[in-house]
Amino acid sequence: MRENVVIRTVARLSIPFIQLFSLYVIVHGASGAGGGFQGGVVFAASFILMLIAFGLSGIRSRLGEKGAMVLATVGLFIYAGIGLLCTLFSGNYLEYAAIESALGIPHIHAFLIDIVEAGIGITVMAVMTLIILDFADREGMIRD
Amino acid sequence: MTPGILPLLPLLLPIAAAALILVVGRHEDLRESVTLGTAGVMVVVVLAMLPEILEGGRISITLLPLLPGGDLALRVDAFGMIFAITASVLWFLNSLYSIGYMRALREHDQTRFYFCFAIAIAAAMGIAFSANLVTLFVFYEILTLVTYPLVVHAGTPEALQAGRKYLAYLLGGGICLLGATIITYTLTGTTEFIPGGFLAGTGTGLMLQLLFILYMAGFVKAAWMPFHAWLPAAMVAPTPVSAFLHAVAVVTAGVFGVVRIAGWVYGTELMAVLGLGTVLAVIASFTIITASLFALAEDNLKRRLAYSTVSQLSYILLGVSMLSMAGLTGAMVHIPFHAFLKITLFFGAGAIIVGSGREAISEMRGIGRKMPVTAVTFAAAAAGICGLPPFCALISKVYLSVGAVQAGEVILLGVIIASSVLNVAYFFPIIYTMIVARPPDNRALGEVREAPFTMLIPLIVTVAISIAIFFFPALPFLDLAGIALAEITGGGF
Amino acid sequence: MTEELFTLFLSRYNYWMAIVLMLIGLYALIAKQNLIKKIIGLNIFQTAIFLFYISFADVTGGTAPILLPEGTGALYVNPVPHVLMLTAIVVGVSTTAVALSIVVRISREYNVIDDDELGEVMQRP
Amino acid sequence: MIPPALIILAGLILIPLFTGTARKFWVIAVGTGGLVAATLAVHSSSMWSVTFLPGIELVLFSVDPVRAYAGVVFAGAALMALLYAIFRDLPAFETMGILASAGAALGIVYAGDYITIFIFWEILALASLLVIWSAPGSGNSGFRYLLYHIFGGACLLSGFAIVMADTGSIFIGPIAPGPGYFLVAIGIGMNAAFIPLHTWVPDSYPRASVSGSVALSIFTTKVAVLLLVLIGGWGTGLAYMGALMALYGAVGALLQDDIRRLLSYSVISQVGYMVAAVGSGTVTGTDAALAHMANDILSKALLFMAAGAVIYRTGISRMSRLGGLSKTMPLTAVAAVIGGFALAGIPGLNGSASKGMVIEAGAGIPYLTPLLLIVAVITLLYVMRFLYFVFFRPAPDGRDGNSDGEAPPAMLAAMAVTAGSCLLFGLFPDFLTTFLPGGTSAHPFSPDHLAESAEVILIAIFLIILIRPLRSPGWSFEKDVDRFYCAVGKAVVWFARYPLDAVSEAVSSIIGWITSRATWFSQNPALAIRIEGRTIALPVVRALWDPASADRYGATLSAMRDLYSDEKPGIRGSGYGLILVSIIAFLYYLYGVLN
Amino acid sequence: MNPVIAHLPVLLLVLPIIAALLILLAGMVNRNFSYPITLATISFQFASSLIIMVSVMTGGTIHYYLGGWAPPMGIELVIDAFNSYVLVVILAMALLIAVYARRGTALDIPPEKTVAFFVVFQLLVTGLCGMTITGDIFNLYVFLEIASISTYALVASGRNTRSLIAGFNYLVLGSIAAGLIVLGIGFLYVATGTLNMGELAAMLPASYGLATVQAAFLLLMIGFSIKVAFFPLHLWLPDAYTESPSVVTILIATATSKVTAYAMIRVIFSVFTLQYITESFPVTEMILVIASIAIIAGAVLAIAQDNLKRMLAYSSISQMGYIMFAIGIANQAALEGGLLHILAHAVMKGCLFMVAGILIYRTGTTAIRQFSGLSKTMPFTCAAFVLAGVSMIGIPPTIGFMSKYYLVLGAVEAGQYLAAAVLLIGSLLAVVYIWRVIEIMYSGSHQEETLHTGAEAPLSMLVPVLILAASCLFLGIFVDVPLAIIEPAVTLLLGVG
Repeated sequence: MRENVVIRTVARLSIPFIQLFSLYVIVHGASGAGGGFQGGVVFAASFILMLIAFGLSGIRSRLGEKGAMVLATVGLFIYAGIGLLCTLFSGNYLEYAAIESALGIPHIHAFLIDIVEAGIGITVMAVMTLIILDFADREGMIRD
Repeated sequence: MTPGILPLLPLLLPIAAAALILVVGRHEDLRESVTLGTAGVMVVVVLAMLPEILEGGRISITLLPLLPGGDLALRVDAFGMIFAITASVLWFLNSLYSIGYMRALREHDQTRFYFCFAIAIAAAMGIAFSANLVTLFVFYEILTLVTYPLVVHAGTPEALQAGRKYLAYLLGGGICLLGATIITYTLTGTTEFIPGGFLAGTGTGLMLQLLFILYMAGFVKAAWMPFHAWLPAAMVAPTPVSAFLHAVAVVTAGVFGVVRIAGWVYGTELMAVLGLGTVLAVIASFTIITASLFALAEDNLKRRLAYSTVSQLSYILLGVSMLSMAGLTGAMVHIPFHAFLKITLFFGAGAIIVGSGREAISEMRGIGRKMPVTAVTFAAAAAGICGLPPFCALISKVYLSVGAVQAGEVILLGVIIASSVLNVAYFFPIIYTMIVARPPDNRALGEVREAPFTMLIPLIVTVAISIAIFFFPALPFLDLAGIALAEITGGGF
Repeated sequence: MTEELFTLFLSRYNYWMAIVLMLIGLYALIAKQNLIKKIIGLNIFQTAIFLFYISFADVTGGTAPILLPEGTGALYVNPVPHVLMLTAIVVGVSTTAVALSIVVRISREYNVIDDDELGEVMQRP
Repeated sequence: MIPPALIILAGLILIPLFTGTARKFWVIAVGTGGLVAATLAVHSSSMWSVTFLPGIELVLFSVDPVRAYAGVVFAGAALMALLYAIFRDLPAFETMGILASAGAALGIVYAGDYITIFIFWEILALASLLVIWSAPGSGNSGFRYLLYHIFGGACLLSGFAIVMADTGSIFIGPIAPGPGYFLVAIGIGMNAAFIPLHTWVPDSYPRASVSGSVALSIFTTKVAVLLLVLIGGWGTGLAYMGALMALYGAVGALLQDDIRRLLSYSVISQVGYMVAAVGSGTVTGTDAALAHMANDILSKALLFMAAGAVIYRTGISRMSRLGGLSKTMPLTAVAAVIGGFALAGIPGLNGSASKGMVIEAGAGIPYLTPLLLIVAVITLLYVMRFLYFVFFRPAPDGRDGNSDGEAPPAMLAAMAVTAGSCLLFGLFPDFLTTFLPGGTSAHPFSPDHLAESAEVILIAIFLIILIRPLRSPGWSFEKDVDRFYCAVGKAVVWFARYPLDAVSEAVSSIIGWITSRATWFSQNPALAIRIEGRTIALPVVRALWDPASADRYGATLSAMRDLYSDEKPGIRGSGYGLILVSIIAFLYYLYGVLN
Repeated sequence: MNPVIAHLPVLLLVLPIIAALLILLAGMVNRNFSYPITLATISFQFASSLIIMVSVMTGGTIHYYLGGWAPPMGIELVIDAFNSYVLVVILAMALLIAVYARRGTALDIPPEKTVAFFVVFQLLVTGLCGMTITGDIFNLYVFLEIASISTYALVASGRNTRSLIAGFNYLVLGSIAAGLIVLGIGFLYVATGTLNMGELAAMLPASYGLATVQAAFLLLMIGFSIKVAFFPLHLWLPDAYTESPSVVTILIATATSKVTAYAMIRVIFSVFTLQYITESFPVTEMILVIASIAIIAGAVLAIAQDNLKRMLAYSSISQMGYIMFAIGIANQAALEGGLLHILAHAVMKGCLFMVAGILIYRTGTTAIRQFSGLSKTMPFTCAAFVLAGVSMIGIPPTIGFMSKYYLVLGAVEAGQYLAAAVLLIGSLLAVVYIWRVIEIMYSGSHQEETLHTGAEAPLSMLVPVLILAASCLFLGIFVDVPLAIIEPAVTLLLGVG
């Protein structure tokens, strides 16, 4: 598929939009259908497309296993950190209301939710990518 | 019913000794002196409890709450004392003996041997002093378990085979005992031994009868037929172990349990009402006769002794089955009396093995010329087992006969007559072969020599004791039996 | 009688579909020798369960359970099962991932991904 | 006041310490001590009792006229036997046995209660066993002896138990008819050689050593008689048993060739007299029994001594091979004649006195007297045979007196004492009868008694002339009912050895088979089931399908069997699991529907 | 209440997850960092579980609302006597296993995989904790799947390639089970409209008659039966136990199976109630029958094996039968026995499997017949095996006996004499398969073909083994200590509804 210009072009064109959409989905999670998981998956989908178009090296140049792993952890840290933050404000785990009441900023909990969703999204994206890479990286399944 | 720490000592001492034995295992002399010392101290401790018991008192102590229906509790009463004295005294002699034996034969794994011995005697003491069925069961199982390594000590395939049989029978029995215990608990809400029994008025008659059968199955250690096969099989063990099985603890524990059940769980009245005496009598009579016949056909000395044990144990069951004063007395005192005589016989057999390496009776012609002490003591003990004077077993025989009459079961007299003839029939040929008969030729006794000193002393002592008991039977066994009987029937002999 | 059954069937067609899917998945799991196909069957099975949840969560004419600014009591579908299924999907995905990786290793070790052949390979020491 | 039994038993414990002559002296000393103690005991009224078992008072030593009398008799007899035994170095075991049986006998004599009697009874049996086994080649008969007597002892104990339970007392007294009565009768009868419990007598006595048989002939049977007397109240049945014994024993003696066997049967017959006397139940009866006991001890011991001397010198015990010893051993011959005639009841010798008393005592009981007279005739016959063949006929095949000289002095001394007392009590029976508890007196020289004896002798002579019993020494009839007992014993042993063993073997093998099958099955249950199923189905297949496929079927089956052992349930595809799941689910569903 | 303690329940779940990620990162830096973190985390979890148990015993049941949303809206963590007990048990086991794992993994796990191994290990433990303390049935399912998925991964993670197939089969069956469980939960939700266990228990009785509830019950039953390998749905178990790395085997044999059993009991008794399974839809009889079959069949199959781990696996099937047996009897004594057996079996099986692992580690074989004379070279290991085996047989005064005693007591009190007999026979069969091994271990010393002069096991493996062996004995002697928490737990279970 090396010489397949169509795919590459289409991919180069569509990938940004896919990723943008995924970001939208993630951010929209707080107040509507959507959320970190879906967004993360969509984002990972963009990487699949990238794999098809540019091959392993194409992805690796942008996001390697180690990087993905770190991302996954970071995402989870965000999630867990926010949750524990609530407990620091003497609320229960993930009890945003506690922070809200503590800091007195209205609607901050929506913001926090977005952060959490973002964390989840990052993690999902990273993990999906890891899975893809893992399976893709077998003896000559996909070559560029 | 005075509380006291004293009953705990006979349990703790051997366990501590066992630990010590493991520690000092390498140094033989140290190890064996530990064993002997503990045994001596134990005898003292047990006898120290005797006076209070003889005054009709009891010593009791509760160790820890174990299970519903039975804390781990000890209670020393007259009947338990009978067993305890027998076991402790015989353990002392047996350790002395086994030192000689094991050294003479250069046995392997002696540390393990002495270790298991110590634990086993602790378990036996626990059985003797157990205050309720659960405690009894616990120690009963422990006894089974720690005697297993002794049985398979040789480690040969046939030893292992015998060990399997041993475990199969005894653990199977233990499980029946467990079931019986639990059923008893669900029926009555307690398993505490109460003189005169506590089962009366609970459950249907049929149920109690079945329960009793379950108990009998549980006390398969009493080696009643047809569940006796483990005992002759266990003869592959070294002779001190056989002595231990047959005299000191194991089978003794079995019959002890039966008497306990009869007197302290069911109570004689209930047994009589349920007709359990008859059941027991049938079992016992069958065992006595059949086992004697087996013994008659056996040529291996130790196996013949084993069968004789089987039949002698059923004497005790027979005494229980009579449910009469004299019968129960006979049963209770026959436990120690038989123990003393039988251990002498096994000591003798072991001495013969050590001295001549022979186990088949037919090979022992004229052996007494080379090992007179062994032969004479053996002959004496054999005569004693047959119930001849001047040996203690005669007393229990008298009691059993009277008991049979008191129970109105003249037929049992027939059993006693037949069995005493059979006893003579399978014991006196041994005596003849060993002492009277001439050796087949002069070189036949070439390598035979008298057993070492440490083995002869126990022989002589046990014979002396059994003669002494004949002349002074009251102290302590008959008195203890009298107290125990007064306990369970509310009247003396 | 028959039309009662028929109406029963029609009125509950979503459940029947779920069940049919489930059975298809089971069939694949049992009958197919190819491990990958087994995994696919597993996924079908799980999907059937998702469908089942979603369908019983549905309310005819209900809208997505979103808080509109002018909070008129609109008719929602029940959101909870959707949330649950979201999680269930995650679980399914990770299960699939693990399954696939195992299969990949199997194929690396034995060069077969067929159950029966695998059995024979096993029997060989 | 020391019980004689105690002295003797104490004495025997020290036997091993002495050797050689010292031992002889010690033994004689002990015997004398016993006798002295017994004589002292006659007038003592003291009583030894110990609390043996809790609540049971055992009377070890109590004196009444009967006991005093019997005690002296047994103690004297014991001394006699010991005297006879010291002609050689005393073997430890045998001597201990003799002393022990003497002690046990004396113990029974003075015992006041059943339990003591039982204990000494068993000791007596053991002691006799010791005596018998001390002689070479006596193993089996000694063993039989013990078996009989243990049986008897057990019966005695059981009987005593019943009596004690019935009467509530352990003291000796008449026994009410019932199981107790019969058990005690069997127990005593075993020792007293009731027919048919008598077989141990001819079985064991001849096999003991010469001195041993003397001792044996004294104690066991006579003690039984004494016990019969002490218990008393037996009823006439006993009298007829006595008559039967007398007759049987006499006939048996007539048929013997071995001299000691002959004497053994004569023991049975004489004990029969005593039993008959006891059975008559009167005071005279008891007196007669006791008197005859003493006299028979004397005469029988004398005869055994003589026989022993003969055997000791010649080494032969069969009349058919003996003869003419009157020349080489005249003194022994004299002793034998005295003893024989005493036994036969020739007036002037002690036998006639007491025998007369017995016959008088038996007069009250129908048919008893004639029977006893017939027995007397037969007795005379076999005594004649004995004397003639052993001493007076010309030795067979010319071997004139095949012995090297007279009996050793110790033997002679013992025989002299015995023979002397035979004569003494024969000529002056009052010496004996004064001691009898009932005070009955014997009058052997009264006319009718003399006539009686005379006709007995005449009939005997007549018979001797008629049927010539003295012609042929040789017939020996040694079969007795004990063949039956031995057969029973052998049967028991055989049963224990073969059928019983076979049964137990079978049981264990069945158990083993079951366990092995179970283990086999558990190795791979699934495959095992398939194999079993195919095995069952195989015949059907053979029947229905064509041979080829049937063979294939069988082949697969055998193949399965072959690879069964190493075939392990390996890893299975998940499909099976799922199928199972579905099945179980369906079953659950059914269960749910059913509920 | 002290804030930290107040939040302990959630910390119990969250911190380990973070720790898992830490392990991952640290592992990326240096492989050797991963183990200490694991150990630290698990010991933290263990400590907190102890604290929780104490506070439960003193302060009663703990409720923790995630996100402050009270049920039915939000998810809640509920810790009562029952699951605090289970929590302590599994975390104690996990701790010991973690200690053991340091050397234990060396043989099975390729070095480059150790990091991943410990991550998944950590996740598994966390999932189990979550299953234990959650009060929301769907959440229970989620944690169950977390645990299961990590288990699949672990089973397949060994060098031994057979473990792959074992893992795959386990995965398929497990996922099907999970699917059934989800379905059951869905039915429950349909019937009641809530997922909180407490509320379910409160609302279900109204609709006991419904076929929906019945279907839900059956689906849950089947699902959990597969998960706990309840005969005859155990097919995945022997292979999984046999082929997977020793450490994994120990973990799933002790922790996983126990927690799934806990979940089953929890669902049966706290969601559905005693009244339901005895009256509205009497299944106890059936459970009892199947449990009895399981006890016997498992033991019989165990007798047949000559591979030690496989033998132990089948014995686990038999032993899980004991716990099911308790459910089938469903009275105070029996349930106490069952709960006690959860502890007992964890301890005994843990010890036995650890010994098996040591033997593999030293001798490289699991073939029983090759253990002859090992008692000479590794006395402590063999002694531990004997002690645990004796406890498995149920010889007093070991813990195994105590649980058996209660079970039989319960059966007899319920009048189920036959079942009691089955239980006892089961322990006889246990004698057979345990003793075979002991015999070979101790007897062989005279035949010359004793192998492996290998020395005693390394300390880090030996210590946990000895601790477990000792606790077999001491927990038995001082059985009233665990009973102190078990009794309230059982009253709780039986008291509900």
